[in-house]
Amino acid sequence: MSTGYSFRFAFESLKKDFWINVIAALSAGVGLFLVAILSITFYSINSVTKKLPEKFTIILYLKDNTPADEINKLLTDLKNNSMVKSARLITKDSALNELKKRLKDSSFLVEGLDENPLPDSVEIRLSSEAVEKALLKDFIKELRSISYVDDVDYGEELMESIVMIKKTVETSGIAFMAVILTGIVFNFYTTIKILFYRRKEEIETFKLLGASGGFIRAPFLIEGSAIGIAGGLVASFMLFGLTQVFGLLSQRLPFIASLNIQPYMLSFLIILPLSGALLGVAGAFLSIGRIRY
Amino acid sequence: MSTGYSFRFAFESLKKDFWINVIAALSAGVGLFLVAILSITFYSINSVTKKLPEKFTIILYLKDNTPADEINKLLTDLKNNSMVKSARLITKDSALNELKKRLKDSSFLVEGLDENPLPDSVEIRLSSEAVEKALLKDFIKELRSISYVDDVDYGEELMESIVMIKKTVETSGIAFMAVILTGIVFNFYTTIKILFYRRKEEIETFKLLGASGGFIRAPFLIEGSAIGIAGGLVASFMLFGLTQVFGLLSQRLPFIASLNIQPYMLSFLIILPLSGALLGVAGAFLSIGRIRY
Amino acid sequence: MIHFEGVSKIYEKQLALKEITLSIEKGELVFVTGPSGAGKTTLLKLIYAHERPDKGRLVVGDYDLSVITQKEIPLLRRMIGIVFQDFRLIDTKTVFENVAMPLRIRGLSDRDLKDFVFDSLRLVNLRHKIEAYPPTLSGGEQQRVAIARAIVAEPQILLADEPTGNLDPENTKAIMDIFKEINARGTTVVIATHNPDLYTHSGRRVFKLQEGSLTGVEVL
Amino acid sequence: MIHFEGVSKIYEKQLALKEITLSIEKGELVFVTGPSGAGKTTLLKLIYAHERPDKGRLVVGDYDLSVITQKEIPLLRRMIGIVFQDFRLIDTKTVFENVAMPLRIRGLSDRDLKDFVFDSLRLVNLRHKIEAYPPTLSGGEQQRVAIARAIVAEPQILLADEPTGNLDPENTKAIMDIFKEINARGTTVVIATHNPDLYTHSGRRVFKLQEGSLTGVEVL
Ligand SMILES: Nc1ncnc2c1ncn2[C@@H]1O[C@H](COP(=O)(O)OP(=O)(O)OP(=O)(O)O)[C@@H](O)[C@H]1O
Ligand SMILES: Nc1ncnc2c1ncn2[C@@H]1O[C@H](COP(=O)(O)OP(=O)(O)OP(=O)(O)O)[C@@H](O)[C@H]1O
Ligand SMILES: [Mg+2]
Ligand SMILES: [Mg+2]
Repeated sequence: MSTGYSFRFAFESLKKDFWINVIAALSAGVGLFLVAILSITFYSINSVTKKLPEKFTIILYLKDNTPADEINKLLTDLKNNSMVKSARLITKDSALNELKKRLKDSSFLVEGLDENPLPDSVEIRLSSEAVEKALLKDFIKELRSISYVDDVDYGEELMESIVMIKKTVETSGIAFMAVILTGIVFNFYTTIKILFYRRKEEIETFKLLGASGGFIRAPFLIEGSAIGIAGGLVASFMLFGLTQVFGLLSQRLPFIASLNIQPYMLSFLIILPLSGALLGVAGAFLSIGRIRY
Repeated sequence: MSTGYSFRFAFESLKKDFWINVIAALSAGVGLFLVAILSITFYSINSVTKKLPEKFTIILYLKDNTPADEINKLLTDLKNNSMVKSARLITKDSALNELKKRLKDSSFLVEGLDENPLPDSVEIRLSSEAVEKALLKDFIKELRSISYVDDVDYGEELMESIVMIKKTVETSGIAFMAVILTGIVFNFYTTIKILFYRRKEEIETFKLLGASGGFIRAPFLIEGSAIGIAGGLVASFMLFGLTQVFGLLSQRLPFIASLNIQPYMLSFLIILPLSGALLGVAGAFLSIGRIRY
Repeated sequence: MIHFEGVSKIYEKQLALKEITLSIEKGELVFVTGPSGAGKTTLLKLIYAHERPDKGRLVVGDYDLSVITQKEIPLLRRMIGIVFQDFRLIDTKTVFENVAMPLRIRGLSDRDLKDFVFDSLRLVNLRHKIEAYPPTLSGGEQQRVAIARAIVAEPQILLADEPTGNLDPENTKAIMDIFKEINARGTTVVIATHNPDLYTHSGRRVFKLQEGSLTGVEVL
Repeated sequence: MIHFEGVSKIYEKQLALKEITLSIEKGELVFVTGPSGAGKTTLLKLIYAHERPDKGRLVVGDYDLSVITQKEIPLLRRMIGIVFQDFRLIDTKTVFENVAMPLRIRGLSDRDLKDFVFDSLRLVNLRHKIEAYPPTLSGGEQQRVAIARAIVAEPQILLADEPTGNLDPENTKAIMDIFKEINARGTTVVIATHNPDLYTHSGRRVFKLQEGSLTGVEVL
């Protein structure tokens, strides 16, 4: 079987029905583009929520007159704990300074105090893995049981909402992706099915002339992959357009800078046409089905 | 032309290629479903952000010893301003009480004060229409120019982010909708194009036998609308499934209750099959094209 | 009924008909003959407005085909029954539905068209294949379905393009008898063929084509 | 070369061939005849494994068609050239490409197949239509392309189903001469037809079918 001929055959037939193929490629392109921006969105949201727990802080209020070496031991223990990202001692003096700063114009309120009424405290930042609610509860219980810890402040509400956001993003993100992907697969299937319907008669004739399965399939697979690659390029192009739009927008709206695609652009320029080609070949293969003589 | 025959013709041909039609309907269904959840999401986000400005507050700090009737006049003026939703006087006494509450355990700090150091203030809540940034700036300038107003505190940052969120949601929402809709139109087009390719020969023969355009088109339009209606029902079904999932989730995650679809379900059950039918008829019409003898 | 006046037809570079002038009267039965590629099918295609003349004037019934509008073409075609050389049956419809199609196009209801369809299929000896689909028919059977469809609506003009190419001598004779009877009832019949058995000793006019030119008209 | 032993073929309820027993030797040229619907095409379809026998044993060359595997069918078909009753040309390919197809399937390159294609088209008098697409050809021209395609690969067996149904007497004679010459070079030729002109005075064996039964074998 001459491969050169298969290619020529495929490209002739691509040319013959040029517009239907353009539509097929555009359709595939839109699909791939959707998958791309969805995965980018999903990825960014995920990496944003991943960082949230780091911002989640537990404050240990220590009892007055806790010995310095006990405090040091506590800090080392905490730093060795895998859940903890950082632990920092805030002395009563720096706490007072902070309060003064926070009161701003009203700082005269505390100006006149003789003695610092605030306790020493330890600020603990959690690492991103520590989101598991049950684990966290245990950890806090443990902290509370330390004899010289007076009180633990850990923003229960904030933690709950973080857990919720993560779960919501994950669940609905996966559901959404699944729906869109289903749509794209259907779309590819129907698109390639057109190629098939257009050539049903021809395939039948090829079989009667003694053509092997490979001879019959080859031009279809080439055609499918060409459409897929074109679709991938369309998607890349749309993505590039989107980055430009985002670039313009983000100057006026620094808010959306988090959805920056530019750094991934090159990989998408490779990945999109490649997965387009794969989808195209798979779709062509499926739509031809088994060749029975 | 006998309409009964057109219907019979359409349904025979739907039956003849049952699976390709099922796929077409599913494909259309996924598309319509996506549009549906997108518009719901868009709508909910929009209605959430619409309410945001109400929560945006301007505080006017009044100079000491402002006469009571001046204050009253200011309040009436403000209440008559269309941008203002409510204006409330906070006397220096209630301000102090609030501060005490806010300091909680540290309230002893202000306990010992002889004289209340805080000024009277007016809390202004803006109505939702007042988001226009330039207008707001003017408004604040105006407030500042009042002689007995000491200072204006209006959370510039908060306002900026509200404006940004709104713009981002609007821009990216519309862009996303446009992309998805394009995809759906392409999908419908390719789907119906299959019907067309399958029957190209038949149509040619009908023309040669003297059939009018209407006679040729009718079964196609019926077939297209049947597929569209089926797709709409599929979409409704998926949407219903989604509400069930949300119902289950929202028990554990009160967070997502804002995306509640249940109340709109009935209208979707009518709108989706209807727009499916319209899309189907339009797609069929487009894919047949002009009938030239 | 059918008047060609200096009609030429050129496909891209291929000259298919050259300055054809001929008249076929209402109620006539005529033959068009000539070797493969002479232009027989093209001549018929011009009559039912599948192709438009590039030169000359062509009148069919009340229609001048050089100036016919899109709206008139279906009306013209409804007065013509056609046996296509390649049959053009609808593969996805039964034999009954194929033959019923011209009547449906004319707006007849199921009840009204039934008897016409049965009669027509009985004439071509295929009453028993009523439920079959065209791809399951033999070549000659398909040709006979095409003939049944062409005559079912009792057209004013019958055009038959090589209508017996796939038929054995016996069936050929039967079909020719049908054409003669339809003609006797007033239908103008034009048969394109290269089977001399059909027209020799027929006593009808035979138009001879050769490479697109009309080379002679004889009564054989 | 081709051996039928009590072969029957039933399509759903239609009995198409009934207990056919016949042998065609290597290098023979034979005719199959019978009225429309007698089973001629079915008999040929069995030979190239388009249909499988429901009963009996059928051997073509080295292949026993009752037990032939999916992998062997393309190989069987590559030893057979077929003129289909409905031509089965590929509308989207030029005449050249249509005729070249059997050679491409056998793996020949552009350079190698060119001369074969030209020769074959010259034989059927269509060298000038090399760039045309089948839908722009006349019925007889299409049939001749189908014949050119069937003979281009010099098959061991040539099956021709009503190969002259759309041809005028002159072209018919030319085609029959080609078949005879190919046969003289060693190809086994089976021609299904209901045109008695082809087989009378041919001096070849004629198998007569009637409603699926073999009613006689004569040398005419
Ligand atoms: N796929 C099929 N399904 C059902 N019946 C069929 C099928 N193919 C052929 N037949 C029937 O089998 C019988 C024999 O058909 P076949 O095509 O072999 O006839 P034939 O001798 O070639 O006739 P013709 O000269 O008209 O071409 C016919 O009655 C036909 O209707
Ligand atoms: N659509 C077309 N485009 C280009 N050339 C065409 C077209 N249709 C027919 N021809 C050419 O015009 C010539 C006349 O064709 P036509 O079909 O009228 O011949 P015919 O007399 O019917 O032949 P046959 O007996 O073989 O059917 C042929 O050479 C054919 O190739
Ligand atoms: Mg012709
Ligand atoms: Mg046959």
